[in-house]
Amino acid sequence: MPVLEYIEAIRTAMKEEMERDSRVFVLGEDVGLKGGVFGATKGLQQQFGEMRSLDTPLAESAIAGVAIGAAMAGMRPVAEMQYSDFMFPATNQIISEAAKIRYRSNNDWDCPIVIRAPIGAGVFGGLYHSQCPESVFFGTPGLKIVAPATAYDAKGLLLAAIRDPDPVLFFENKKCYRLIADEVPEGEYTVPIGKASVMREGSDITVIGYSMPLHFAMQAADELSREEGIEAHILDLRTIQPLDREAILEAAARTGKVLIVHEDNKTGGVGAEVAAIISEELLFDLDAPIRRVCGPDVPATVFNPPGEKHFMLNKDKLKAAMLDLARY
Amino acid sequence: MPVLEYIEAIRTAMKEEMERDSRVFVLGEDVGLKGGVFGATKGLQQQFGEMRSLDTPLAESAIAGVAIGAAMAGMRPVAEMQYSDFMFPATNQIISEAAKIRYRSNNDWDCPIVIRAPIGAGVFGGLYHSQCPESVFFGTPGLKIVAPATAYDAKGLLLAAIRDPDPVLFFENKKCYRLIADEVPEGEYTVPIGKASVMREGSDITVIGYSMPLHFAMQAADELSREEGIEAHILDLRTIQPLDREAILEAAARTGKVLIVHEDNKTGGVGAEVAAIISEELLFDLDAPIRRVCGPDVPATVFNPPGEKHFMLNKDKLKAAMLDLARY
Amino acid sequence: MTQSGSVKNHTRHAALGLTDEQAVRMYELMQLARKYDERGQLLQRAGKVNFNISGINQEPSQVAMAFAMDTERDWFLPYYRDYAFVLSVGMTVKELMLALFGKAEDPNSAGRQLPGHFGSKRLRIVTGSSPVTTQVPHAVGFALAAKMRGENSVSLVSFGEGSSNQGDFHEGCNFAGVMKLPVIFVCQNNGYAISVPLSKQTAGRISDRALGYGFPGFQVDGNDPLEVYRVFKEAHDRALAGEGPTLIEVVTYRVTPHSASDNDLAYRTKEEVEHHRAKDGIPAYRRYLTDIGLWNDEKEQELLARIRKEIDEATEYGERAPFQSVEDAFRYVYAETDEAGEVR
Amino acid sequence: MTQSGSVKNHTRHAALGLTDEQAVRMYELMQLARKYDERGQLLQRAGKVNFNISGINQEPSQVAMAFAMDTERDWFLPYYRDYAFVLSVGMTVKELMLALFGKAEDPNSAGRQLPGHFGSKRLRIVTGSSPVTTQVPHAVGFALAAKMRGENSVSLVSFGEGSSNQGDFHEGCNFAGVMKLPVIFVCQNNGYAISVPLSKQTAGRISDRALGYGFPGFQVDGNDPLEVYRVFKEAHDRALAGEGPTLIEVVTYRVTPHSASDNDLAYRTKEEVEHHRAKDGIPAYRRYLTDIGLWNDEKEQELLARIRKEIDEATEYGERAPFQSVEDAFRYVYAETDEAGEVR
Ligand SMILES: Cc1ncc(C[n+]2csc(CCOP(=O)(O)OP(=O)(O)O)c2C)c(N)n1
Ligand SMILES: Cc1ncc(C[n+]2csc(CCOP(=O)(O)OP(=O)(O)O)c2C)c(N)n1
Ligand SMILES: [Mg+2]
Ligand SMILES: [Mg+2]
Repeated sequence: MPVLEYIEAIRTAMKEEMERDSRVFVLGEDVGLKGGVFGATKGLQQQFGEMRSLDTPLAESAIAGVAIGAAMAGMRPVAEMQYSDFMFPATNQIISEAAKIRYRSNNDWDCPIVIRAPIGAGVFGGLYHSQCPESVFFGTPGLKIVAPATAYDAKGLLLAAIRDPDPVLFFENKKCYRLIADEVPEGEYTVPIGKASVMREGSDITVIGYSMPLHFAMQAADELSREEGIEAHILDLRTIQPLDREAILEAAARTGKVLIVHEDNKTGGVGAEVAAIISEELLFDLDAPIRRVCGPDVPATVFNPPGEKHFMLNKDKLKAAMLDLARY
Repeated sequence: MPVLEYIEAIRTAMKEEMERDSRVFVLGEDVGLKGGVFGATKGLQQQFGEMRSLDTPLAESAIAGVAIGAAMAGMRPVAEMQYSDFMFPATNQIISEAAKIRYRSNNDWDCPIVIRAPIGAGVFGGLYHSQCPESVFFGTPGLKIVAPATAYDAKGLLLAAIRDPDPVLFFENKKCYRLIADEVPEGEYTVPIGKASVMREGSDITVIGYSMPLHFAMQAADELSREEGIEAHILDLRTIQPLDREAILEAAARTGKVLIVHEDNKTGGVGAEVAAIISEELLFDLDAPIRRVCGPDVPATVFNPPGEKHFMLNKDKLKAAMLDLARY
Repeated sequence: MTQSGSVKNHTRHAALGLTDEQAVRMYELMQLARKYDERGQLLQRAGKVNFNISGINQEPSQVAMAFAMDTERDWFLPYYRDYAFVLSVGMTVKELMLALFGKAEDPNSAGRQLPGHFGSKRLRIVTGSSPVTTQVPHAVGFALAAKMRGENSVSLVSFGEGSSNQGDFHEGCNFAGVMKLPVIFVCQNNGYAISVPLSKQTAGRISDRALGYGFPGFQVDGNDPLEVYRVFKEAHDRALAGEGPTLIEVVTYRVTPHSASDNDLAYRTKEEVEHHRAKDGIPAYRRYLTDIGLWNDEKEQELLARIRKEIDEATEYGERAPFQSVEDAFRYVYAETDEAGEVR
Repeated sequence: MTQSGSVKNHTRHAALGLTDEQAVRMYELMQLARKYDERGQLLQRAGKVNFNISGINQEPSQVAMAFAMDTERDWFLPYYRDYAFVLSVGMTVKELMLALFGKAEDPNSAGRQLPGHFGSKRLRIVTGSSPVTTQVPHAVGFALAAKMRGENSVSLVSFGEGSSNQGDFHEGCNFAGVMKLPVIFVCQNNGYAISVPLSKQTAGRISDRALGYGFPGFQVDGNDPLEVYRVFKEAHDRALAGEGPTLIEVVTYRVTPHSASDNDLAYRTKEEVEHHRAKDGIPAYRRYLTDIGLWNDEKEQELLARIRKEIDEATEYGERAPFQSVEDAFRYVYAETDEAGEVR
């Protein structure tokens, strides 16, 4: 199987789906000739023309709103938000409209859009090119939210998202774009929305998370296995709404010691819900308090390199937390 | 002490603070002659003139954005969002701007605004006059968020919010407006932001929540005390950001059995964070799983009366959950 | 339809290409909407329904704009006062009553949304919400889809003058302008946004905004349905000819309070309201039809009786119809799929 | 300042009320900004700094607009290409370098924000962010505060032509129009928003949008600083006279790639860029000053040497300065208060 970069997997998914289904088109700022500021849509305009790889005016509420209209009209728009930090002008269209169209019309109308947006820090982007906006949208009934950590999942989840009958927010991690590469099948396959996946089996501690930080957890787990004989069980949520409750409970029960990781600020993040689910369902199976290692509760994040590094998660931070939990 | 309705307490706070401090003004849709659609600003234009009780164009992003500018210029704006459902167009101004102005300028600039918005269902308002938007803003560093349940707290917290040097979202419950009335001192007093308060002492179960549902919990607690001898300890968070961790842990430790209540949808709500905090800090002091009784994970809520009633919390639902927990 | 009558082409409506039947039907729809709306107010005041919002005085223009549209191909994104418009594109009084009573059979939302929140795929009426102006970019999306698929379809979106000050108005208009999309943007300027008069909403003229987006904007008197028809017909022709969007500001006046709970005399005078009520477009249009021999008192009586019957029956039906079950009220947050994963 | 020189009132700048010293100072600032900016690009290419965004070619108009403002009373809300503007209202090259290197001493943000994200209460420059156009309503808020307090203060806000398509542009302009607030809205139309050319951003003319808000809009050639000064001065006078806002579209061109990471030849030709580079306003303005005897080669050499020294020193200082400590980087999410609860 060919090894693809995470961003290439995303690009491939759009390209293949646009070839397969003429209703699919991408729209956003600079997605055309430039191919997006990260290159995710590179080549699409050349292959599919200006209308199907559509450079929009600089207006996120319109990008979302026009995509919503086109989706209701039967198209399958994939809207790109240049950075997830810049999707907030579209909040009203996402929360008040996309999320509620099926519900409010009693299933008469639907809104099958995908909104792609890069999340996360690590590119010297300062306070507005580094955020994780998951918690803003998490908990809004009617939205699905995915956040792949691997190239395989990125392609499979994006295909699933485009084919999904409901609005899907697709949060891609900009640090993963070129750092993460793994085996990606050619041609179509989907990764089901709503299903977590076990990245690593282990019996000592359970790590639950999504997106980039899981790679740090995997590295830390390898080292802990080698150095300390500690075996971590690692669950990649992949979909953060709806959460895969069964998989969460199973992973937590497996070791009785749970560490939740994400880069989004700790307070009010997805991890709080994961912790709440476990403490609601599985309290007496736990052998240690549920811990969270997340982005600190400050705006993500400063431009200067030491500050950015200090904010972000990394292998060492996770390793320390995992070791600590294992020894609890 | 005079007994005031919750909405009157809010109105009084604005009026008194506008008398005291010429920098304070209110702005929003219909806040002028009409005095707001609920009447919260009634009389202010008559007393303070058109500029200090300012009818704005119908544009929430501008209401927030202009208020932010005025706040940076040294004023103390109190912006009214007609319904919290209609504050989503202002999300970008709130999350990207208000919340980050102090941080991004390294304390050179500040943004002392208050944004008032009515939350909650129960007025036959359908899907867009019934929502609780707390979870959208909760977790955004730089914002403070309060949600009073009593008239006393409403006045005291609003005065504290106006005087606070940072942006405060003030979520008032529209069902409380005229249903809730309690003793409110004349003249100035503040309720500190960030401090929860014990509404009822008890030793059997702990209920933690905020806003309207606490009144159902209080009613249920009275009945349970009378009928079953069960004594509930009830903690009103009052401020939902920053959460009063100490008070939460103390209240949880008090009984070892915790029920969290809010009307906002369960998933991703403030209650998840409360549960996560407890399960992170106090896991082994618990005698029962942490339960949450919240708005179901569907859009809040339908126009038709049986559907609305079915969605909402009430005394009976809470009583059943509290009894169940007590018997655990 | 063919034209009939001896006044052919000498009447204003014929000159615009409207048949006599159409001209009369327009009148009937105006009256139907007016009477439905008055009943809605009554029901609300009697405490039979929990919410009502009125479109009274805006019917002549709403009917006229509907008549300029193609109900087989176009897409409609009305706003909450557009009763006369939705009646004109095929919604029935019975359906409106079901919505007013919030009943399960309401095709708009099964009683989930407030009355006045229209939506019916069958009638090409796109589901709308309460936050104002969000529908503007949606209309642009429908027009974009039409252009992508090479369909001869126009989208019409309407909103109030207050709502035209939301960012989504600007972003939607500009997007449509850049791509020369077949959209008609309709601002029903009725002078107030709840309590806030036009002078506090904008210092400009709303129709002038089109210039900044590179397409034409017109102001038209909402009390003159034939003039409204003309302006919309031209906009529709331009849209179909690939010449892009048009902004039309319909000048009207809200004679009722904003909604049932509004006391409008807190912010305007009775005299002002009466002044505008006297300019009601419905009697004026009736005079027009009468003058050219298409209408008379007998027809009027017959029409009013027919309407009353229809509304009575609809009211009764709506009142008796069941609510959506509370279990069903939790459905359709997401698509329901069968075992094979297909959307049902 | 008093006017001097024999060409008094016969020169363009004197006719506009600018002294010779001011006219010369404007030139110096244009060059200072240009050279600073070129150094920024060099440092970025050399890998010494992690981000740079350029204002090259937009300096003449930025300096001119600053000269029309009152640095004691007005409020400034610039955007990320406004180096020449902020230098003209008092920021130093050293301060810009501290920001470029992201150092603790940077007065804009202590190295928290990207370079080009200006803010300094001392200089009345309001802290800005990356999401475009959010500053437009803020400027309106400053003007509102000024009006409420009876202060003779104008706020100036600038943004790109792409950014003028955000809802906040519309909402902010309309709000200011309704209340006749003293705001100058400046659209620096440089032809591109990253890769997207003007023709895909809007089909209208941006200056025409003012009409829809009830205030005047003007287009002005950004390469002609004296004409820019004239238009801004008039807008400033109008604002102070209580006549409300003005929208000014400065027509310019972005000769550099969008930012360091952008390959602009993917979407435009070298020829197009060269065509515009040839119209650079700085040499043209230098010729103007030379022709009227205010400038010569010797002064130019002396100026360039002075600027180089200033920039060299600033670079060195910026490079050596310490970063904010990681502990301090977590401060000021909220106000810090002392024991008595007073904000420190
Ligand atoms: C985003 C948003 N803000 C506020 C409201 C509350 N609201 C409902 S109707 C209305 C006034 C609308 O005025 P206008 O657009 O002129 O339409 P009209 O009702 O006059 O026909 C307001 C403020 C809303 N529905 N949506
Ligand atoms: C809300 C938002 N969306 C997207 C971006 C990413 N972005 C940064 S600059 C830019 C282009 C701005 O173009 P323009 O307004 O013309 O200004 P210019 O850079 O050309 O001076 C974009 C899309 C952003 N900063 N903010
Ligand atoms: Mg109106
Ligand atoms: Mg530009």
